[in-house]
Amino acid sequence: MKDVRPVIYAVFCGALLLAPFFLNAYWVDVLNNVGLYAILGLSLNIILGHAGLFHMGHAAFYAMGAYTTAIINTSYQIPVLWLMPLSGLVAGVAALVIARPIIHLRGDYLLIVTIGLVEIVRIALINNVFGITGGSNGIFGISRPELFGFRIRRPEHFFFLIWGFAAITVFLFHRLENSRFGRALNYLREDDVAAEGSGINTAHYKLIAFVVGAVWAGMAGNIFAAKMTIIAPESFNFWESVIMFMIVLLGGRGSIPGVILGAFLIVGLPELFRQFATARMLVFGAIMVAMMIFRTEGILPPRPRRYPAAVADGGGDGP
Amino acid sequence: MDLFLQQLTNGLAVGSIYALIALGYTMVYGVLKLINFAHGDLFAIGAYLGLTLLTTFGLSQYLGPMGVVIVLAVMVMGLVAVVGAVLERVAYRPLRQAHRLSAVVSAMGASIFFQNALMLVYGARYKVYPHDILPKNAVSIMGFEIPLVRLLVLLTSVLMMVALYLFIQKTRIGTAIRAAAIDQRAAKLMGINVDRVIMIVFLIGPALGGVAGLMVGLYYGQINFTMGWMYGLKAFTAAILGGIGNIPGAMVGGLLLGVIEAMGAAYISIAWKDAITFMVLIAILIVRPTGLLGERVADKV
Amino acid sequence: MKKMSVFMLVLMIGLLGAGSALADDPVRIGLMAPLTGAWASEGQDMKQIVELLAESLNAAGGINGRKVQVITADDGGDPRTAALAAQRLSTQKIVAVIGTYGSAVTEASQGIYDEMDIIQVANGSTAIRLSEKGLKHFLRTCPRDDEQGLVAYQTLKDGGYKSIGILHDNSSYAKGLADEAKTLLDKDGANIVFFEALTPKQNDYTAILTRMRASNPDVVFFTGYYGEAGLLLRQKMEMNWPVPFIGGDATNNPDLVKIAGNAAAKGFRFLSPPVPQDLDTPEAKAFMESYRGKYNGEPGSVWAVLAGDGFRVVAKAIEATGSEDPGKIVAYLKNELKDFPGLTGPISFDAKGDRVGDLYRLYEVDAGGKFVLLP
Amino acid sequence: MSLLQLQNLTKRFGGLVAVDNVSFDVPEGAIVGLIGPNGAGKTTVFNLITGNYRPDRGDILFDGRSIRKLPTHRIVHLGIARTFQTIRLFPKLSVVENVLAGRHCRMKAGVIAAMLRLPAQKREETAALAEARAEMAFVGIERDADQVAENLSYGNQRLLEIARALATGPRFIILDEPAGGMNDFETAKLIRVIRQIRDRGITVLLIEHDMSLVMEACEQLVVLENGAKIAEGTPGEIQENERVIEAYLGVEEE
Amino acid sequence: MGCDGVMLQVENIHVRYGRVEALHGVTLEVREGEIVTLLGANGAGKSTTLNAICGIFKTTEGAIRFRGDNIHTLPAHEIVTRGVAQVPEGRRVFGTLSVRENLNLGAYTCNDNARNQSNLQRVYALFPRLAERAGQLAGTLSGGEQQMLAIGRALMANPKILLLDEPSLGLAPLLVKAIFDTIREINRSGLTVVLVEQNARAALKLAHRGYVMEVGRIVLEDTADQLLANPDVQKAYLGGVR
Repeated sequence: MKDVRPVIYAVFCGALLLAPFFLNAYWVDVLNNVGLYAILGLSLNIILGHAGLFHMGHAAFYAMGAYTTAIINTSYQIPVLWLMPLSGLVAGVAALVIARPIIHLRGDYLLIVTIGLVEIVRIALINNVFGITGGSNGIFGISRPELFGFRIRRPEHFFFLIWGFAAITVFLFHRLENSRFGRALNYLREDDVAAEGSGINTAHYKLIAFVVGAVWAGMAGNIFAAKMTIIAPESFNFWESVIMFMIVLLGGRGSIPGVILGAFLIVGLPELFRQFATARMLVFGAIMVAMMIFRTEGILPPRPRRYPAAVADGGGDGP
Repeated sequence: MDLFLQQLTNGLAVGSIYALIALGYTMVYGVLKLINFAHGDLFAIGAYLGLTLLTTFGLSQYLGPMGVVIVLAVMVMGLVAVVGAVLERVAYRPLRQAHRLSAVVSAMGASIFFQNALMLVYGARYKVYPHDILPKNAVSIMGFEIPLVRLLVLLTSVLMMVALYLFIQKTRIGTAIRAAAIDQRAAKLMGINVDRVIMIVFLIGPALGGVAGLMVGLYYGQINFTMGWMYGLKAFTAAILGGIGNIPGAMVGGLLLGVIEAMGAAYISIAWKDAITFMVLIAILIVRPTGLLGERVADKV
Repeated sequence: MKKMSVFMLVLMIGLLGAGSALADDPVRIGLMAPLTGAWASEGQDMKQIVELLAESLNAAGGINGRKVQVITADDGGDPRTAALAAQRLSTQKIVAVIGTYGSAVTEASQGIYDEMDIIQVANGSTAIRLSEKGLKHFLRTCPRDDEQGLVAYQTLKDGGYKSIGILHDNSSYAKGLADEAKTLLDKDGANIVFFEALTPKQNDYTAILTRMRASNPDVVFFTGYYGEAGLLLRQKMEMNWPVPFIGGDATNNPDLVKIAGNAAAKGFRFLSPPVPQDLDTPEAKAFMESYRGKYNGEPGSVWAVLAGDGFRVVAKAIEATGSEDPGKIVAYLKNELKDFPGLTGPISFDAKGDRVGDLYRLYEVDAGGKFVLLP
Repeated sequence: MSLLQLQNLTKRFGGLVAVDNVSFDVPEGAIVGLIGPNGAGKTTVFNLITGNYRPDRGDILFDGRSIRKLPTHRIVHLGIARTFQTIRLFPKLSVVENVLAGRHCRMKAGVIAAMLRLPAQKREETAALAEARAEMAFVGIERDADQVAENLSYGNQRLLEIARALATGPRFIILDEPAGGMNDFETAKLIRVIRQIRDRGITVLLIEHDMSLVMEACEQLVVLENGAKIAEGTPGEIQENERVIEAYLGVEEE
Repeated sequence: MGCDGVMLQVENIHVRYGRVEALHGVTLEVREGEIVTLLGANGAGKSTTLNAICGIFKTTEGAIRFRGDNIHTLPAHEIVTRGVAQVPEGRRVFGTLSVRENLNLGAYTCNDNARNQSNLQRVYALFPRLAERAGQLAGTLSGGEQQMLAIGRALMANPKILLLDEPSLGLAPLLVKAIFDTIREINRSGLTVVLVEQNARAALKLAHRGYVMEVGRIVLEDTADQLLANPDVQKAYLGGVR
């Protein structure tokens, strides 16, 4: 059987690129949401898919990024997109501090602690912690982003911003996966005793996985804040974390195409089911169960990395 | 001191309900290593079914308050147990050989399904239990008053837990459940039908969750279709706190969680109550990574 | 692969469905409401009421002979979904949109409608700032938090309470109201012994009540929603704590009494715009009659009724201006519409699009569990 | 000169003394066998050396330096590699990736270098891959490079574990029952591999039940029973040792 | 076939784990009253064969007949009910249950209280240590005691055939001797035994007949004495010592 995947990916990318010229603002915005969650899913995939850490609190880092952007933009009028690195940094540093004491927890214990984390963050935001989060009102009046003097306001504009960032994410994360770092995460996921015994500092890599995932979630938070212009604690509740978790697992742990497909399914399907009105989430729930039963390892599980056949020069591998 | 004792009873009442639900999580986890995310929704189903049975059969016309409660409890337990067993058969059994996380997604899907099914069947508004089922008076114990109903809730849950504990510890099937939780293959070699054991676990856990739902309905009066998430999350927290897979742990974890919540609200901050609870949980897990009564499993190399 | 193609097929059908059905005959009015999620009960009420009104309007010949079509979108009660719903509605050639419930949710959609020149009439979004942004096409049929805060302050002051406890639920709305009232009371030097937030949707509030009781207030002002209020009243009675409770307008829902029980609810007072049940205007009576006829019950909340009022003023403005031009309609609503007979009393709007007039009444629950309008 | 020195090592698990005051030296460049009945504490000694367990008493010197308190990955970095008694590969990953795991600790590229695929990172990857392939060829499994590890035969899985350990660039390698599950042919090959490892200048310490392998490959033996050392010497000496025969080799009853 | 007191007949069975086939056609038989040993290196498929007989692994081809009935289609718990008990490799006692509870679980398929009681007494007589430690958690027992418990637990099922998987693993030589003596004793009392052992010499001394497995196949079959004398077996499994 010939490998048809590259063809499918190319067709998909082409269709996606053309989509905003054919779809109305609503469907473009649906795609924007899909893109945003694809970025979030990819960032969680590093932690959950590659390192195998049961992390169900990713919305906490997403929130930190969004709030960093919102607070600084509204208080100092610094252009939104300039704040993207800072948002990532804040979330990353927070991850570093928070994850260190809990990283040794196993499986479900880590799961509940990360759920706790996202609840603590949300409650702190609601209670207007340090007097800067605006409490349950959230923060409003975040300015629209500008890129090279162009003001991004319409869904079609955001489409290119979000999917552009998603493309960069895919590009970088694909390289990351196929590197020493990506392999190290897989080793510790498969067997952390053996990984440690092979000379891999497992605690360090778990932590770094958390940090990389958090940095990206923070940057996604920046885009979210820019897109919504208002953010409120309820946008970062436990359910958001669950959505990201499901995206990774449904699509396929550790698989970039899988995660993107997962984002399409988890975020996109409920929109398709709008004709079911109030029953749409019911249908969605049932479909999730069915999909898991038919594809137990996720819909597009990762494929093994390939390495150049013989001892040849020119390392790495093509995408 | 008075305030402290008062808050202690407040906490124990809430905690006993968490504990009942937590038992379902922990039993399923014990045997299948699966977090049944739909368990909270089974609890909500119990609450709704209780209301339906109560209003359609007009039980209170024929029976005294205790009679109503008992008949209702038996019926709700039976029905929710069936729902639980069907859930296992449809959503979990096909995934038994798969990675644990795959079953988690299935569980989340089931949870979404149940929650929205409740909304579609019963509507999105709060549903309210009739007020005249249980006596409203309070009893005075050691100088302060405790509503009778709360005592009843506490008592019933403790009774259920003791019954479950005895069932698990003393009966043949209970021992089989424990055996299957420790080592399924060895259990099979003992002639235990592990599929049947799992089915039983999926009958008992949801039955207890269902009866907890009924109790919430009877005690607090108000139920809504999203209640499963909140209670489910709390009960799961309780199960982890006690050490997941461990039945006494779930009971201790549930009661303790209730007390922590009440004390957090009483002495620190009401608004931060849930955050405080989670902070305490994290602190406990940092010190005892497998929960209060969980076994410390040394890594065999 | 097979599953993929099924998926693609579903996607196609969805896209086609979204693109088609654009026949341009009826007047199209949007409704954005939380049909799922935590506030689904409000949203479903809103949908019922607006659809009922549209039906009777169409039965009576529509607007200037044209039928009205209501296009509903679910905002799920959360800002992100709301932004999507707004995008979706803005592609449906609607003149105006009614909704929604929740200030943060409304806010997430405001900019989108404004950019698309679609009139938005919010029904349950009371945050002050929503109408302070200078948006041209934004109006609301509900009063603002500051107005209610003022009424609450008056009521508490008139009651002559020496020590006051304030409890909210940390929702944007309840916190806003609690803050408004507290600011005014503080200015007056009132003794606020308790100002805290509970966590909504948790059935047991005994810990909070126990703690409040220890601070010994003469009255408790609860700004949260009826579900929690009912439980608080019920559990307060179980504790034998006789302190009077006063609620904000979010407690105006008959389910409150159902939850608390008549005995516990008796004597509870709350502030609210009047619901049609309590008005003897012909509009209110007619509405109640048709509502009971169709849904066999009473509307749950005043917010849903306010959505109905939103629909009615928009229909009125389209009829009066004979145009679908948003500028003309908004101008009519803000300048010419005076004391329009709404289901919740007379309706007029100020230049910001806020509803004017002192709308708030004080209600008390009687022994039979009925809401009685106090003079 | 002794590369590894165990000094009065003691390890308890609850009430059980798993390793009881054990001392012995491993000279650089030797092949040393650690034998004894099941449950004698051999694997525990290995786990103490590699930092999987912490000794209750005693010290471990590697190249004169105490490694008692170091975490496992640091010990690997210093040059001690190991295999496991119950094979612990990364079963779902390919053979070459398994070997690359060993190479990991000799590489430097971080997250950013990997994302940007800097020239230094590329060179490093290429070199690591070459090293990995060399180690696979060394143990003779290069043809299975792209197989998933769990699909290898039992014997080849053992060899793969050895290749992974060698890829860490060790000075000292610990093999825990390397011949377990191997047939004669494979065992013979293994003996050759072990000798070649030594010929590369790597010191070998191994646990093995297959006496033919032990007697053939090892230059020195240490015998444990019930956690304590009962004998030490050349294979010839051990075979004559009454105590060892009684405790471990078994008395023929014919 | 099926006559001459053949109790267990395994005919050309294949077993796969996922994509890998672990057994490629194993055929063997066990006659009533025999001790049959199954020898071979790690991974040769000995344990897999036992687990296939017990229904833990399903066969993809071939048949297993126990006292004339096909059992390879039955679920594991049914096979136990028919009288096939296994002492699994690594003992697999229920560590957090007491010794007594472990023994009771052994009798799970048998509802006859009186018989269970007499079986219990028999087990206690065989292993007095278990009686002394009846209330103790099984996980706290020493390796040898756990092995006794695992055997005792299997005997509680009132089996007609006992499958033992590496009962000497991890045991000190003296204990190994005791366990082997017990196996002999059990066999003399009329129970048929299949023994998988790494300690080939000891196993062959105990057994009547033996099979040698290599990578999922039976490669040799003979009486124990013949196998013991066979130089190939000597070299492969009895070690180079002496």
